[in-house]
Amino acid sequence: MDAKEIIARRVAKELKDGDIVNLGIGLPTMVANYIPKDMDVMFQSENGFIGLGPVPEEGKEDEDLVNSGGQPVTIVPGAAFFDSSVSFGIIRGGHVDATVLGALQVDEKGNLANWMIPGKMVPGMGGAMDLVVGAKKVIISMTHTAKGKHKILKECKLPLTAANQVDMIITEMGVMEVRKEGIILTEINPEYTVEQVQQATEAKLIIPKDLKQMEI
Amino acid sequence: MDAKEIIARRVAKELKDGDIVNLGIGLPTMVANYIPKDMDVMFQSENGFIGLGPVPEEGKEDEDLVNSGGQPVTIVPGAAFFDSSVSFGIIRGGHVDATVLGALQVDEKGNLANWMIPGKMVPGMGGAMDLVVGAKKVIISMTHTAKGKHKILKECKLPLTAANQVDMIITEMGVMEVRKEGIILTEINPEYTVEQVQQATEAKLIIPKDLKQMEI
Amino acid sequence: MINKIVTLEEAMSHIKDGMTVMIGGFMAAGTPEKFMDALVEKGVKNLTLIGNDAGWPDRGIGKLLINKQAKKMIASHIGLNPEAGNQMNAGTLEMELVPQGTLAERIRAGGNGLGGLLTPTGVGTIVEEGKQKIEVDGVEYLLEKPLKADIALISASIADKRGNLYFNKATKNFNPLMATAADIVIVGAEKIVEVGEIDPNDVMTPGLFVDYMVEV
Amino acid sequence: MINKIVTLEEAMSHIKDGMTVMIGGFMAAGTPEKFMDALVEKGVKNLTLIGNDAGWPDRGIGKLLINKQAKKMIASHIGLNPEAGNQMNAGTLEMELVPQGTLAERIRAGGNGLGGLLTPTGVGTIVEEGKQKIEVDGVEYLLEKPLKADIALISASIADKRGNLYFNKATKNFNPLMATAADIVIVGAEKIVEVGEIDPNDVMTPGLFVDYMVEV
Repeated sequence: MDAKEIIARRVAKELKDGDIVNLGIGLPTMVANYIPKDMDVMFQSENGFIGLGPVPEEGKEDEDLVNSGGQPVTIVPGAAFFDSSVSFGIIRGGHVDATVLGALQVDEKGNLANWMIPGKMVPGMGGAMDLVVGAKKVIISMTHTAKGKHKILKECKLPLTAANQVDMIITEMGVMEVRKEGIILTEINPEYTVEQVQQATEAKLIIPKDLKQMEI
Repeated sequence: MDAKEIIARRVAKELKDGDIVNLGIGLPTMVANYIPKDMDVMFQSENGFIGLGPVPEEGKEDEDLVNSGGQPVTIVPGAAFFDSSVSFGIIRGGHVDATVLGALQVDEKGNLANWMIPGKMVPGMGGAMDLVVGAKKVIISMTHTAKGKHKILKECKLPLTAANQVDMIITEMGVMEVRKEGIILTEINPEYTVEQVQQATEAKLIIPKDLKQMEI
Repeated sequence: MINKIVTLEEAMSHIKDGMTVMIGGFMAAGTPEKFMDALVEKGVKNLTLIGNDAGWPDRGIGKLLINKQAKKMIASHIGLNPEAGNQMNAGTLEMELVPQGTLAERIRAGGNGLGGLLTPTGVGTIVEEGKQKIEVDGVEYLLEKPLKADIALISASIADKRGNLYFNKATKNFNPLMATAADIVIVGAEKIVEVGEIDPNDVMTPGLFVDYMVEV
Repeated sequence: MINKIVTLEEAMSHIKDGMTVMIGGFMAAGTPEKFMDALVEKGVKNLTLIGNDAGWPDRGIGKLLINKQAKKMIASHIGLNPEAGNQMNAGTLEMELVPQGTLAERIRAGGNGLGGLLTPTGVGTIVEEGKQKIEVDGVEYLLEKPLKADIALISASIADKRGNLYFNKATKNFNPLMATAADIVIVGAEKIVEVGEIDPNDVMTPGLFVDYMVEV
């Protein structure tokens, strides 16, 4: 199982029956593949609907039905379309149970940076700032490091997407919760030692007595 | 022709082809009866639609279709329903060309009082405050005095509905425009003299050289 | 899929003494009348009611006032139910009168996670008392704060089993706004249909906002 | 009834050098593509464009950027059209990046006559630079100002001859919001039908907002 699949499988376990979930572009999108069939999770697409379904078969694309990346998608029964102000009313108003997003950097205060690298990448924040502020639970899903460089830091260096909003970080190495006292490693992938995870993390990890094996 | 009919007929002449108009309850409602058949005026009902039509025949009332006074009404072809935030977005956003409202008092600064008499009548302002602030043209239609008491004053004494928003006052005695310099009597009902109109008005009326006869 | 359909009794069991309750409708059109009757029977007391108006003495929100179940009311218009004014003047009912458009926006802001909004409505009137005035680009506005509630009691013409709602004609009014702004949203639906029977384009309130439904 | 249906040329004649133009759509879904082509051909310059995104290099708003017709852009996401970032970095295109939910609310506020709104989105990030921070009940919010435009170019799936609009699936997005917020609103409609063919319950943008329509 590669890193991305490990992460997506573990994130899926955080979702509950009846949840309204917004998945960011990229790795987070994979989470949808691992939701148990008997569990009712509705995915929101911030460009204007709830009830995002799988990618359409080739030749069955509908140009009026795309996701927030502009890619053809489908809807599931019970879906509903709305305009952008309603869509972000849902997000900002706390009606999204969980959002799953990638990160460039995240820190022990729960700060997140995932929208720009000054002088390099300036794609714009899109809906990320609203999602991180508004969703009840913010789950960062990402590979633990970027080409060996730390991404889980004492303090984000890149421009923030939002301050103090991250609840949980899930990587191929383990599961971390961001609390007042810092980042707690609650689960560890048995392929790694605590020392290895700490070495891959700039922030000082708090290791609880009941550290669990990562459920995948 | 009684006073109310004179007023309603003259107000109707202020409306133009293509106008979106909101009529207050009472006398203003009568204005709809005097719109020329070939003129396209759409009436907004602030409880949530555009395209207000006449009162339904007896027995054809629809409890889902009432006006802002809770009375059964009909709609015309091309009508559209919306929620209260859209309804007042239309009003506050300047998309209503004219609103026609009654008044308890109106003054030479364009202040209007039409929603409460302290200690007596406190019905609430309903949509009046938004209408007076938002409509492009605010037309006050009312009998010139109330049982001999002045209603067009130097300064309103009752709690205001809005400050400096009234554009025009139409009574059975004449037509008045509220401008920076004061209230100008632009048209007079030939049944009255200028002196009679001034006597029925607390505010000092400005009488232009080209004072016209009131078109009814 | 979680079953949201409950009995009238189950639905009403969530409403306790002292709660803040939003009630949809406009002069009883679009008000969940069966819920009004059930609350009168249940006799919960000291409610803070938020609604457009005080209904009629024998219809809509008015029934709860007649039965003296409210300690406070936030509304835009109470003129058609004399009981509201009487209790207000007697000092037994605290009354907060809010311009209708401002009431709609405050509820919308509550549901959409906004901290407030700036409106020109009410400037220069007693509505501005106790409120912060903020100048934006040379124009003065009132800062109006969001409204939320413990419970929203709304009505829908059609609901599907997921809670997607459709409102007929002028029954829309405050219902879709209140559906976003309460901890528990209870719908009195005239008809409950299978998922998919409401076109996803025509859903007026997405099911994610709805907690419980009663077919009435 | 005033005829709002015009030729593509007549419609585009309203757009002049230096104007502020809102363009509906989300990654080109719901963008009036024929209007983009016509504007490229017409060659108007120095536009300020307001849209969710910069489209693709060959689709949506992107075409106008590639043809260097904008001096400024207000958008939430520009990452899928590298030309936008290039012009921004070269200093030839002024770029105001706005969180998507804030962009939607600012446009809505512009159309609804609000002086602004308070949002938690962007607090603690560079988005707060130059903005007033206002505390409401102990929470900090950014005061975001309304957005308006000279022209809105929007698309609709169905329009009736009065200008009532219906948007299919995810093409709704920013279109109904922009329809409220510009001096002149021009609709590219896939289909124009007789008045009455869109159910008054299902109208998504009332015709009162629409000035001109082109069947595209």
